Amino acid sequence: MNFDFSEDQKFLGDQARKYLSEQCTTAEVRKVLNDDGMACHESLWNGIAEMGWLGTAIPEEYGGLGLGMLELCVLAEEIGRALAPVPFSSTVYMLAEALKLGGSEAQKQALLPEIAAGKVIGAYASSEGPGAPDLSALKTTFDGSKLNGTKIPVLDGDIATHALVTAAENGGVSLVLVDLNQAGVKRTVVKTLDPTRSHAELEFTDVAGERIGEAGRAGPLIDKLMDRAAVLIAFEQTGGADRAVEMATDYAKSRYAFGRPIGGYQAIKHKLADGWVKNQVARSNAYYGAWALSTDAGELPEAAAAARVAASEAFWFASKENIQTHGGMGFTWEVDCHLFYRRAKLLAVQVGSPKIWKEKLISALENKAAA
Amino acid sequence: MNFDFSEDQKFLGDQARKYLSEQCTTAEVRKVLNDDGMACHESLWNGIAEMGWLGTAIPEEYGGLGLGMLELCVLAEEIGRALAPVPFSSTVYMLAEALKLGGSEAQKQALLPEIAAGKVIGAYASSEGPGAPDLSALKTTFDGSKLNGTKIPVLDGDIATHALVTAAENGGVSLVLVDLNQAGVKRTVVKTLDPTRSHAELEFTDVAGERIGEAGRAGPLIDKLMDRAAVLIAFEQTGGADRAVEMATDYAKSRYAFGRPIGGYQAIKHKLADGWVKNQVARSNAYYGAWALSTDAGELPEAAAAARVAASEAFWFASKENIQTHGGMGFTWEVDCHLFYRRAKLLAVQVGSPKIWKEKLISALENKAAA
Amino acid sequence: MDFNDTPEEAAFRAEARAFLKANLPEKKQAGGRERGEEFLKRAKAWQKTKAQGGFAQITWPKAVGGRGGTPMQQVIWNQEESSFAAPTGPFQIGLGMCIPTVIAFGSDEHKKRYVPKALIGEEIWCQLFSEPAAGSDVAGLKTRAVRDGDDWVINGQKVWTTGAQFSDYGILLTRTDPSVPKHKGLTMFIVNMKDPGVEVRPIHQASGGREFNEVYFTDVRIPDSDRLGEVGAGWKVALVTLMNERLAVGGSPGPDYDEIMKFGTEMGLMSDQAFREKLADWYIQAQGYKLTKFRTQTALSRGDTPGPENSIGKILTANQLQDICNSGIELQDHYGLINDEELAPMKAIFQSSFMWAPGLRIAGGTDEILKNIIAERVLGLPQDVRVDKDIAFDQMKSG
Amino acid sequence: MDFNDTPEEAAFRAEARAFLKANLPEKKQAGGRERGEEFLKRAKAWQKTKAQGGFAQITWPKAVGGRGGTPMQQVIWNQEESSFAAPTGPFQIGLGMCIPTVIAFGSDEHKKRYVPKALIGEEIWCQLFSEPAAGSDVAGLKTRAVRDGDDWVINGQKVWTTGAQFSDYGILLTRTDPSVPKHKGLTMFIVNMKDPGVEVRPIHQASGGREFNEVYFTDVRIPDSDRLGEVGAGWKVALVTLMNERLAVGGSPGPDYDEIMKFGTEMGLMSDQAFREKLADWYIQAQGYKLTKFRTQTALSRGDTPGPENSIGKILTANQLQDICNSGIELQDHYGLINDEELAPMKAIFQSSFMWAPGLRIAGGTDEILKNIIAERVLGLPQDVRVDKDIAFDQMKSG
Repeated sequence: MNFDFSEDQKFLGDQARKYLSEQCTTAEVRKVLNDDGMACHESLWNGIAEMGWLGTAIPEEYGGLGLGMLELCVLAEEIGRALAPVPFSSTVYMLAEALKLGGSEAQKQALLPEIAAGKVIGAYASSEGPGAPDLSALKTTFDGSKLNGTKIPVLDGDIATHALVTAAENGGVSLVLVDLNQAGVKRTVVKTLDPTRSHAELEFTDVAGERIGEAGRAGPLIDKLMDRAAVLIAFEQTGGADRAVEMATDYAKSRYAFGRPIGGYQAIKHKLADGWVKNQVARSNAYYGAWALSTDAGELPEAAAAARVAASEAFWFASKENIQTHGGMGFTWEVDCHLFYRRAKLLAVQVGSPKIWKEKLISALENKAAA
Repeated sequence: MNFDFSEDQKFLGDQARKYLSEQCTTAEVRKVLNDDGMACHESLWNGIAEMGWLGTAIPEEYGGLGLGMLELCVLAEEIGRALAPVPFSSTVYMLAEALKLGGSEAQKQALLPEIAAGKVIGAYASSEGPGAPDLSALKTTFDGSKLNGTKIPVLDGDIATHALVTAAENGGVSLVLVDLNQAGVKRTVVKTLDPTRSHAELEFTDVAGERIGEAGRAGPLIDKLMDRAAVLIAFEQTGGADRAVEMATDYAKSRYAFGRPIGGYQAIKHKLADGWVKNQVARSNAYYGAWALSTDAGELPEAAAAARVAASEAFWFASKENIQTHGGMGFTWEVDCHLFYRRAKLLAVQVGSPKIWKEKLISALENKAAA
Repeated sequence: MDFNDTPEEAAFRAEARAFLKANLPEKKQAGGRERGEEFLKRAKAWQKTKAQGGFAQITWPKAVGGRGGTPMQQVIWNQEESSFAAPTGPFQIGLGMCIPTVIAFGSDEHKKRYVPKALIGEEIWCQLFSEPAAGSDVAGLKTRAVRDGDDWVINGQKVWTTGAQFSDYGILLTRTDPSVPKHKGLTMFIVNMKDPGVEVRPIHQASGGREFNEVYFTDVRIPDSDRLGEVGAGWKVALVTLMNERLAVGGSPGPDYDEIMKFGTEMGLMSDQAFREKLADWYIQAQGYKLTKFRTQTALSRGDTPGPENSIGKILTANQLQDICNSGIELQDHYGLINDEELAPMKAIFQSSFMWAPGLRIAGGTDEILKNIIAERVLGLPQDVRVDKDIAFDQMKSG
Repeated sequence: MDFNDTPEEAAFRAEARAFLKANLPEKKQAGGRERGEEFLKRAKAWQKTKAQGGFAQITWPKAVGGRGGTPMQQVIWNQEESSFAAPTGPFQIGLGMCIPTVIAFGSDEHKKRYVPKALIGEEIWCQLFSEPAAGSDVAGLKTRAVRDGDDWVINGQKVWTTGAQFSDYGILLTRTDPSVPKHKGLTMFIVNMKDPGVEVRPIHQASGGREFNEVYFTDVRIPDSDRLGEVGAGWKVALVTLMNERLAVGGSPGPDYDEIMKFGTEMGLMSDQAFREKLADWYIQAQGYKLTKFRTQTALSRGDTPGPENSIGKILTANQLQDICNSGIELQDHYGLINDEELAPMKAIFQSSFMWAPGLRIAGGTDEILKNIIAERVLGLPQDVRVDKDIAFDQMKSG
């Protein structure tokens, strides 16, 4: 039984935490929050690239560090903890992983080294309006060379160099890689609940693109990409949830009411204990996801779904009760609680809402029972 | 605005509470609990008949008191509060109300006076096995004169003189009135979670019966009967839930731990406050049901469903947290907590589980929105 | 049991409606929160009209400018007024909480000077109790009032003050004696908000808005004649104000079960059993809240006084609002993150209320404080242990 | 990250399995709780076999009859033993809690006299702490021990004592000095359960069963030589016992997500989205519990000691059990009330566990106490105010 990260992996996490606690304080996060012109934190992004994190799970032959998915999970937790305002997930969990899973040799050679070097920023463009995108009935189309349609919202869509776009083709779905620096691409920034991570609407008019995977048959590839991303985002959520409970706990120890720290009242004690329990449930499910991810186990679909649902629930609870524990102070702009509340919502819908993942979970369990 | 019972109605309730607090102590309830041979509390039943409660909402022309449904709601609350181990609901909410709603003049004349006098005990026999009975596909059949089939469980089935039986006829459902004291009726007592209210399996072999309402078209009649019963049972549940919260509150004031009454700790205080809030929500919804019931308002379907769901939830929470508040003592046979826990479950499934009523509620709201 | 007015109530309702119709435009739709100079002018004008018509404070005695009416008449007036585009906001705190306190504890001169002008809308009042380190524990406040001749000199900071930016006067709770236990060293004053030592700064809220204020007091001088109640009796005075607060707390702003049902229908979700069951839960809570108010109104109409059980409202509605908004957003999936009225379904009500809801769970008593109130005052359970009970304020730990 | 044994662990597992296979029948199905004389005989025989094979208490030092093994080996043994029909119940409390206390605080004579016989299953032990008025607050117990010459005379009552009816000895926590604060006046003894002044009565539980006991002590004499620890140091001794309890607390008895999924499938509910989403919630909790245990085992296998975070297990499982049983019943509608193994689906597991679940939320620490433990010992939040802290026990209010 070895259901934990290794000493090396933990060391990597400690180093990352140390780095981010210096370079990605909430004061730095707020720079992106408060400045509409700032779509991400560029110097932090450059720093992260220099540390080699972007290439963590990219093989050495493509310019990466050649470490594994467990190492990436460890970093994801720290990114989430720090609320890092950088396009890490779009670039690493989406673009790099899609290339690794389904890219041609030429595509990998062209882009993976650039990703590892921090020169390429990815975006995953699937949503076309309210509700989960129905991959069998997308309005965006691809005809083998040209892409047409509108995607909204696209996380990091305003700063990405390349997008992965889901599109209808031959009555099925294709995953299309698009260089965003070309005519026919129109980007419009979109205002969201979490301004520390930018979103855009992307309109494509006869834009050149190339497929990752087969024409009209990218469904399984996309499912796998989503499962893998779900695990990594669950680590971001777990990191954020842990920190929100820590923040609330620290505040509850120092804030006095009626002559005692508010953390001495059971209403607050038990609320925080509940948060801690939810975070443990999330963490344990995330670890199982990490195991499935790193071993490419057949259990990945249910492990990923469980990790995502548990982590979404934990971060939601932790972030809203962190505000509540802070009382009036927690509802001010200056106190950091709302940063977590905003990010929790982003991460809960980023690759599909928990409701959709509950359904994926039960489908996976049914498939397993039927097998 | 007059959203409350009248002074007269409240007086009736006070009198009933006084009577039951003397005649229906938990010691009396336990007689039925502990004695397998005792299906109900006969002397209490006779007392209730003498008080005239059974004829509360039966018109004077049929031997009743000719009061209204609001008066019956008030009594239902007290019956529920006292956990009265008598076939009140089966006889009054089911049999008498079915006769009032759909009985022929002859049927009313034959039975309503006997009900009011306490000489007839009713039972409603619909369930045929696990799951809500599907009225469009019942296994029990009626051919216009003979009834065949098995119903299980039937509340008060072992002591009832008459049963209302749902049966398939002409591809639809009929509601059949059966005199249970005849050959071809086999009764077997069934063990349930609430031994203070007896249940039986009823097997019918070529048993004589007569319809209430039309052949094969009793669906709307049954729906209405259920809606009306749901409101009355919601009052029983509200009464029980209130008493469970009171019991827990009293215990929390008198039980000491760590030098203080446990009711001084926020974990207990807030649990009891939550229970009180749920009970208010239940009561307010029940009042609305009572209004719809007494005025035969078009809002009855949604009002009844909301009352039932809110009251089931309130009694469930109050009864389980009453045990929890009592700690180890609450888990002993001698302390009364489990009586409420058992009754809460009975009342939650007696006319269909809350899940079914949630669906009825939303259907009713949809119908209203479409109208 | 019925939902109809008594004949007397119906007559009053007709009178009120006629007055409103004659004086106000009907409401077109639930608009956003209006602000600004123009709005304030309209609000003052409407308050004057109302007062002249005898509808300003219906339950107040005629002697102080009220109508001498019943609480039920006030409820009916509020119902009727709410279906017109009535600009009422700026006066709620002053007339609901501050002026009743002035009436209860002020001198005859205070009453003559302040009540009529407040009633006809010439002067607006605010309430200055909460402080950064004194939220749930209001009596832990630190703003000092030090006696200097015939005056008191005030220094300190208040927070979450509604309407401070346009108020003329405020009732101000201060600490006059830090050497006694906290409840015993407080004194209440009337303060002129236009005094140069009073500085009002808007609070930037987590939701992004700036509806509330901080108020800083620097060497503000208040004559002893503007004291309300005895020196050291400020807590007794404040309790009267706070009791009136409970009655003044309004409904829930934001989407409820009907909005999300409408949205779910648009999104084709009505075939989803999980959504249907959640909808049922929300409906029952919403009805529970609405119908409990009807029960309270019935009690009012029978002459009873509503008690602490009113705390139920905010616990139910604030948490439900947060839950509904969260669901409304998640049902939109990734698109739900978009917080732009032009783009998001239903003018982004789910998103904007999502950011408001956490504040609603705190303002006017946190969930935790309200549950304590129910447990202690309704169920009669023991109070929390008060370790600060007999300790001098300046000897108390405060983190 | 993997779920495999290390080579050493695999070797031990193989050895354990071989031993079990040679000595026990394999388990056919999860049976009910066995009882009775016959069962006790088999349990004693199996304990003897186990002890002779060196598997009785794997982590104990060899000097006291253990194996000197690792906690991970104990986990592996437990896993393997649980897949055989091993009659282990009667020894869990004695070997898990009582004897470790004897080893820690007993004299050499105690150890010689009691440890070997317990280990080879000749003598069974029980733990006598809880009292009717001392549940969560164990230290508030009232059972008196009064010194009389070389003996102590015991009078009082214990409650919820597992296995008292077939135990030979017990460790008994008593009050020897009521004039000092409650934690300071306690003393621990070894008591002979066959003493004529000891009366064991089964408790009739709310569930209908009679698995636990009350134990009454009437003028029971215990020689001072059977005292464990100093006079007045009983709480220190008890804490060692209770620390071991946390490690001994077992899994959740009753249906989990897989049983209700199986049942839902049979009932044709898998097309109901509301049921599916509940199922997902239950799965995640169940996995959360199971996988958290794996994390604890990993820590054990790395040589760490598990801390109070183990309290998480019972909070999760007891509440989930109650919820699942309630749903399992309601899905059967009115029929779900039937509590008869012959008639109810799945041998009435939902119904029988429904009646057990409330007890599980209380036994071994209530939900409320466990949350306090997490809040205080894991998160470092302040303890509750202890009004009884420095008050003599006999001056203390106790309701």
